[in-house]
Amino acid sequence: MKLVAAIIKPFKLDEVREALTKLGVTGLTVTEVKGFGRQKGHTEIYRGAEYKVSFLPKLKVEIAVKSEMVDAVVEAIVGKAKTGQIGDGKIFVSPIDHVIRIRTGETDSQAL
Amino acid sequence: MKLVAAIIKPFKLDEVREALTKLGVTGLTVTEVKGFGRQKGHTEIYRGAEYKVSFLPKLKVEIAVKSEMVDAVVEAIVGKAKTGQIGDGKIFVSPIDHVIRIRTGETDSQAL
Amino acid sequence: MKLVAAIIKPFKLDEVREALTKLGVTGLTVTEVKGFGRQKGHTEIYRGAEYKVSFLPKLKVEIAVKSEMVDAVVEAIVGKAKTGQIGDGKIFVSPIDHVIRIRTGETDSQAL
Amino acid sequence: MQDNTPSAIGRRWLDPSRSFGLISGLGLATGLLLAGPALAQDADPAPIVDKGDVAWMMVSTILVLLMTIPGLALFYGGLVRSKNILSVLTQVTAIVCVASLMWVGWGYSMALTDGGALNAYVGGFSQIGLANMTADSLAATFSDGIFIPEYVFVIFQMTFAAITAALIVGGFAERIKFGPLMVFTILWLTFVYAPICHMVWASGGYLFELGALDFAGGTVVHINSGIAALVGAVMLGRRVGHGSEQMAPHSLPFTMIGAALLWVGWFGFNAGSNLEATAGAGLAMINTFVAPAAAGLAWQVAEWVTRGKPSLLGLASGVVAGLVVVTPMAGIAGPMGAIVCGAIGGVICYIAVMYLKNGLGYDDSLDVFGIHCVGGIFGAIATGVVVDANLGGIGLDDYNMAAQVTTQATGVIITLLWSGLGSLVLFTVVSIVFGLRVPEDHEREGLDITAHGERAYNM
Amino acid sequence: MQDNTPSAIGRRWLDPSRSFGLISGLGLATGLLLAGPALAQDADPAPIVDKGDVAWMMVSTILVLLMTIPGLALFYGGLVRSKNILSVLTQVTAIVCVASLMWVGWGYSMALTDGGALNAYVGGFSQIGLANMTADSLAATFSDGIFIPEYVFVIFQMTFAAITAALIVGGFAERIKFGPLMVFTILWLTFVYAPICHMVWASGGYLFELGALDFAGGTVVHINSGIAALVGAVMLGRRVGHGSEQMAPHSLPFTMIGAALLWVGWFGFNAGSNLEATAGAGLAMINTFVAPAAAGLAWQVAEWVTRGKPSLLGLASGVVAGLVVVTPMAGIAGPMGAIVCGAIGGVICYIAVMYLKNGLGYDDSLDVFGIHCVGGIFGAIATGVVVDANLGGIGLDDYNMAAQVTTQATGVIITLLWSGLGSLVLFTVVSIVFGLRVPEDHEREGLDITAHGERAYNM
Amino acid sequence: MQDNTPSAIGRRWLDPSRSFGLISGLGLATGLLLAGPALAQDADPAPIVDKGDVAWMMVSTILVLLMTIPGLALFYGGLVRSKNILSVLTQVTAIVCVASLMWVGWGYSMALTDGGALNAYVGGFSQIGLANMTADSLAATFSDGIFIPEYVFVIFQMTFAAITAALIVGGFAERIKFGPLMVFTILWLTFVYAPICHMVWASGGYLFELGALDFAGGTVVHINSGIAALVGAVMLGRRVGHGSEQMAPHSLPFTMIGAALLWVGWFGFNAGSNLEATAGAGLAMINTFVAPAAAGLAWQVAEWVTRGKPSLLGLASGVVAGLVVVTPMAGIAGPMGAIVCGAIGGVICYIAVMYLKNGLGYDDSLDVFGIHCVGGIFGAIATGVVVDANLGGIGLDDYNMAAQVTTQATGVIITLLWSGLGSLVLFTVVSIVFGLRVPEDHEREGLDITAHGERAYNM
Ligand SMILES: Nc1ncnc2c1ncn2[C@@H]1O[C@H](COP(=O)(O)OP(=O)(O)O)[C@@H](O)[C@H]1O
Ligand SMILES: Nc1ncnc2c1ncn2[C@@H]1O[C@H](COP(=O)(O)OP(=O)(O)O)[C@@H](O)[C@H]1O
Ligand SMILES: Nc1ncnc2c1ncn2[C@@H]1O[C@H](COP(=O)(O)OP(=O)(O)O)[C@@H](O)[C@H]1O
Repeated sequence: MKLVAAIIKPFKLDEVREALTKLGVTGLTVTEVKGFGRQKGHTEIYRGAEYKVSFLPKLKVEIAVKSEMVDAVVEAIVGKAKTGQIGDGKIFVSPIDHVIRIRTGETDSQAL
Repeated sequence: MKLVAAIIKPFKLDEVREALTKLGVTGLTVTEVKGFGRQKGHTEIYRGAEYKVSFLPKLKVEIAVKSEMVDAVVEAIVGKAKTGQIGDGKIFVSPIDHVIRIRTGETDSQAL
Repeated sequence: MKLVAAIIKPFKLDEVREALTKLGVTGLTVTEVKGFGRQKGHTEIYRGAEYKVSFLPKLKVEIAVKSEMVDAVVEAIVGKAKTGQIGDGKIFVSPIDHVIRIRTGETDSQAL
Repeated sequence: MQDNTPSAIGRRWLDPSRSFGLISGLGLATGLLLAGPALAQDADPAPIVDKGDVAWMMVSTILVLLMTIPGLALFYGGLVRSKNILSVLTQVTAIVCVASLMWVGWGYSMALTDGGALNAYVGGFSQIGLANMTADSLAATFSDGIFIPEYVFVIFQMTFAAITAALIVGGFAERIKFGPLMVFTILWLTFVYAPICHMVWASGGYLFELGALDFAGGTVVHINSGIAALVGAVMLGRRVGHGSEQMAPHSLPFTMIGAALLWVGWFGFNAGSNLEATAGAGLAMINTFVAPAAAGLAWQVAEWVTRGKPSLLGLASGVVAGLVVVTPMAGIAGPMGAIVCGAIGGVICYIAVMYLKNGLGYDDSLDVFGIHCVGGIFGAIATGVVVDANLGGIGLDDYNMAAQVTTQATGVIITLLWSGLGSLVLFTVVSIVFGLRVPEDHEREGLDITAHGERAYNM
Repeated sequence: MQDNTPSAIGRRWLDPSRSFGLISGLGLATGLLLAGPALAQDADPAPIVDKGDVAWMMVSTILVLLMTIPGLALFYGGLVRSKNILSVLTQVTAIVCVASLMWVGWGYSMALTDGGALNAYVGGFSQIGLANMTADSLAATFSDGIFIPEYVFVIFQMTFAAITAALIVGGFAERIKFGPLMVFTILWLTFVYAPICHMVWASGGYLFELGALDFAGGTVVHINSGIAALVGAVMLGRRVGHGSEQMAPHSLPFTMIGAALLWVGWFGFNAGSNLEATAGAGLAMINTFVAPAAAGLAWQVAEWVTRGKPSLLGLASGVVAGLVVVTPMAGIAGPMGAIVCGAIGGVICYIAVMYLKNGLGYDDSLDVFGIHCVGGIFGAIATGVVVDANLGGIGLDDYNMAAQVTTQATGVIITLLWSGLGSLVLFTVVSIVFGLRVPEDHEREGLDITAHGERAYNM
Repeated sequence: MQDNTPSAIGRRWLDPSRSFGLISGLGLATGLLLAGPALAQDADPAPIVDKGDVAWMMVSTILVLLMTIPGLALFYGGLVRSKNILSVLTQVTAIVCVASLMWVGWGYSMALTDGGALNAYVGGFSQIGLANMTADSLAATFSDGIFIPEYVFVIFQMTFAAITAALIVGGFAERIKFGPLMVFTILWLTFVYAPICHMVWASGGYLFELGALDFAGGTVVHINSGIAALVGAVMLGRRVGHGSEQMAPHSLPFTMIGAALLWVGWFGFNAGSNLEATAGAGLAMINTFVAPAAAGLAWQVAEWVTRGKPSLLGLASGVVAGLVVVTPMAGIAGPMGAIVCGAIGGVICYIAVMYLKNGLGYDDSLDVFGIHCVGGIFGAIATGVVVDANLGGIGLDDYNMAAQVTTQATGVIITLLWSGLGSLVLFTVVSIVFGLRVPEDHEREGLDITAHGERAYNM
């Protein structure tokens, strides 16, 4: 199994979620994060104190999926989260050994 | 070493933490996340605008442990975080190559 | 490729980011987390109700890097995030299978 | 003791010579010393200025400012997304600033002085920059021979201009350019507000002479701003993501604080419009308490019945709707009339906000039309009914319900037309010259950063 | 100039004919025109209504509303968890609405008009719906011949009823059902508040005749609501997770805003209870400033000594405790007496909140009992002491400290019993008919979503 | 009717016998009964206390408290980081408590009673604990024969002392120890505030006799606190991380609420300083409306031109700067003079905050110096200009602009020296005895937890 973690622009969440649902993904977990990258931030001035804000609000969407689903999931995310402008984000795919559903104790693919 | 990441219901945090402490876990990291899954959300209406809220507040608890501890840790979490109702959450176990303690530079199992 | 995830004290973020930028790291993702560990929390009393606060505010900094960069990155973080006092935090290094840049579809080391 | 019997009050409302007559300051400065005997021969006693009235009118003025900032600013600011709250707070506050300078500059003069040949529609320029005003200048109240300092009258009325202009921004919040909005505000106050204020409240004004009743500004403030907001909302178009993305209020506690301060301040607005600290102001206060109470509960009950849950936002919206409804009738209706109008008005505004808006598909971001215009129209017309002494109102001489309702409806229609068309023209002009709407990526990122360079919260 | 020497004020307090006597409106409407000569023969001059008093009483009324919304609502709302703030704001606001309609409907009549045979305990029904009231109806002040419009008196008293009912919700915040709470509120105002208000403040009322002193509502408002809250807290039981889970206040800045607005508004509450804009109101204001100042600092010092740190919540709680303590003595004590009572009261309430609550184990969510009831009892009794002219108070004729303290204690006990038992009965009735407590999973998820369908913050 | 012609007001300002004269209570208690005839022989009529004035002064007092809490507390609290907001709220609130007790204890006596031999510099001890004050004690207004109750005067002035001391904390927010700050506050009010208040406002005071004009406290409140804050900021040193770490305001909406309440409350401050509810108060109100409006917009325009974006914080800061500027001239300038001074003052303060502070490198956390001291100095001096009747001011007898400006500058310099040196000495003493600054790790963790044991937000 794999964990697909996508850093996306916040306003793309709903579209991404819908696309994943269509693929049969039944669950995902979202975290508010701040991203630093090529996308430029902005400068804020408060009473003469200047702050360069280089961290921009992003969402991290994590989806645990069976390995064979990874490509479809990645494709779906790319398809929906892309605006073509710098800062669209990244997807990281990493291995998971086990998944356990707390409610039932089911494991691995049954737990998804 | 493994990273055990558990998505749980927020009000279960204290119980889970205590159970883990009893097992000898000395550290963990908690993140506020929003979960989408089988558990139904609710609808909010503000002045005629209806929003389906399908993301529910959850906590992600991450614990880096020696591989031999994984089962005990998972069991402890399941034991405490379970209410038996949909939405209790999931546990993901994944591999870690290294752990480093910033303060001392100690690594791996000594860093836990 | 590897994911380096560092739990650090919040006020160290800017220094860490600068050090990483010097190493050639062009992106990273930051999450606000709460840490439980050896570092002692404090007690708060509100109108006679006493709460032990054992979770302390930390930041999680995640950087996806080529495997050969891991050591330099870890060293840079340790160098900057260290105060020498309990609670400086931990670094977790774990494997990533793939990285995809959403904007362009580039993958792996080209996506970083 | 004031001659406060119903019919006397009624008459006063219809007697042009009573309304906001001013005793010119300069003439009076010397005149007063001679006034006693001279006026005695005219059987017209020396003007009385009671410090109790002055205190009350200064308090009322302060309360109307409190309604606007922080009241209205928070009521609106809580309803937008967190990336836009500062833009709303800035807009409301800057409008207060701009409106006050404009009022002292030429607004008061155009609204509330004699307009000569055009007096039916607009005032004149005799008080540009308050040039001819001194500490001895007086403004008439509704009671014979009772006056308040004109300075106090100027500033009380100034706060009305400010809140009216500020109300409009709710229609197109989260998407308008700041600079052009300021230009629009100045134009709108000059060409829309001042004439309507004059027509309704100034002696010789067209609607005043017609006998249209508007105790505290149902037409002047609420219908006027409500229709302007709708025109703006339609002209600017819907927000990016409207209907598809989450646009839930980012801080309902702020909205509640705002609603509470609106209520608190509205006593200055309504009971202050009595211009004296008398039982009449007390009646206006009772009505300003019970009508919104009834409206807030009615809105909640309507929600409960149709949607299953009574919400805080519903309660707060209903309270504001009730305040709007009771504004034109505050010192005119009896408490029972006010309660009934409040309850009905609460339900009507609920329907406007829940169904009319969605049905027609315009994006009036903060429901200025649904609450202020719709509630204002209902209140203005209902005033013609509840003034009836048989219904507990203060009564009018030669009262005829159908006639009075017709007069009230005339006031409504003229205000809708004047403000609707005027706003259309002014928005068009500003749009052509400066543009009205921010670029889409600014809207996405939020106006706080893109227009003002700040973030609201850094937790 | 008012006869303001200590003994005169003292007498006034004990002279039933002075207190809240009303001149019936209808009679007066015509009567007044004839009154001058007629009364002159009776050596009883025409009633004087001073616009300064009217202005002050209208302001005081507005201030008491400000205390409640947004004041009390925020003070309470900041103390609950973020999932329940809207429920608290909704409850407080809706109670204001319900109470105002009830007051105009039958509350004022039952509380402050003549109750005929039952006059020692409750008023009558002559003013149901304010039916017989006009702009000429007057209410007596504490000075001979000085009156205020009855409309103003009605609405000033209305705000007292509203805040008293709203205070109660702090006892069982975060777990009560909204609808049943509204039913309870109406019943409680009718069967508990109206009689106690009548007994204490109305001419002929049992405690009034006994000579119990309560300048601005220590018994009527604070003991009354405080004991009702305790009864409710015990009957509903402790919150899920109480004692084990984190229940820290979700926004202390809101609580501080609330406390500050309570303080600001309390000047209307206390100095407004003087019913006239005189030096007596000024004295009440000074006391309302220094007593909470002393209490706030005393609470902080107590914390500092026993817990090591002076907290903002302690300061704010102490200020509110001091305001409660000074309420019954505001216009009666001298400033030094008020300071001493404030300081002692601050420490007593600190002990009640820190040790009594934990010791007995009830879950009075927001410490209504520990602050309002305990502080109210101390203040009521201390009033009997500090009224002493030798201690700087205004003095009473035939003053005897032991006797006065006994009288004060009688007032306390009767209020505790009436409100305690009355609340017990009413909670039981509502519980049987509708149920009082939300289901556990609603409590877990929070009342904002489950009861009102909204979330407070969407950042 | 008051003799309100310009020259008369001018004279009144320079006539020592008018200013804050007090009629001793004890003497009056019996004296009054005899006063009528006795004074008639002296051709000096019985003192008049108008309830309208009393109502207005009580309202003004309440408004100045509202300015401070929650106004100033929020204005400041929103600007600090979220880990320090409670410390700021606690400091401001506790200072209000401490100042009120000190004022009743000895502050009023030292500031506003006759100081005998030292009367040019400080008052005496005759009113320690308000010992000799009764409900019959009166304080003079600026009009012949018109008085207000001394109780009311005491509490109005009390709120000035409180806000002045509270303003100072902005200079060294986020790093001072709580206990020592309280000690400093008591010392500062005693040795700095009371003398300056006496010199400027009391009959016989050095600056008062010199003819320095300060209508509502430009020197006494703003220059006084502003220079003390700068001294404190420099003595405590810069915050850890200043210049390198993010220190953006954690909640600009709170800052905006605070600024709005400062504005709202400032009408009590400025128009209340007229001591009567007259047209003069109305003029002060207009000026207090338009000057900050002009200043707020001017600050924004300056930002727009130099930085590209008009910010909310700029608008709010400008409004406060304009309020500071107009304070000494509120009842003295004409509206046009006030607008011009406001606009210029807004730009001057913008420059002080943007360039002077960064240039000199001190860390005046919340810009008390840049806004209150710099704005205060400009306003004090400009008052000498805009009082000119030719510029629309109320005029002075024997007015000479250069002379008056010199007199104004003298007042400024004396205040800067007295407060600057006095604060230096007092900070040094407190620093030696108790220490002023928290340890670095407390500063890092935040004062909320380390000094008060609480967190502001638990979402
Ligand atoms: N090496 C990295 N490790 C972790 N997160 C990264 C990395 N590079 C980029 N990111 C995340 O991806 C986001 C987008 O990256 P950015 O370079 O701005 O644009 P793009 O994705 O278009 O190349 C960043 O804000 C950051 O959150
Ligand atoms: N495939 C998944 N990947 C990541 N997180 C998931 C996934 N499925 C579920 N979750 C997380 O687990 C939570 C609980 O899942 P849900 O389906 O509601 O109930 P249950 O765990 O009882 O099956 C979700 O809110 C989400 O945060
Ligand atoms: N086993 C663990 N798994 C995950 N996070 C941990 C673990 N141990 C510590 N942490 C994180 O590291 C932080 C610092 O740990 P702590 O024990 O307080 O100090 P130190 O890093 O100096 O040993 C904790 O607050 C927590 O966020």
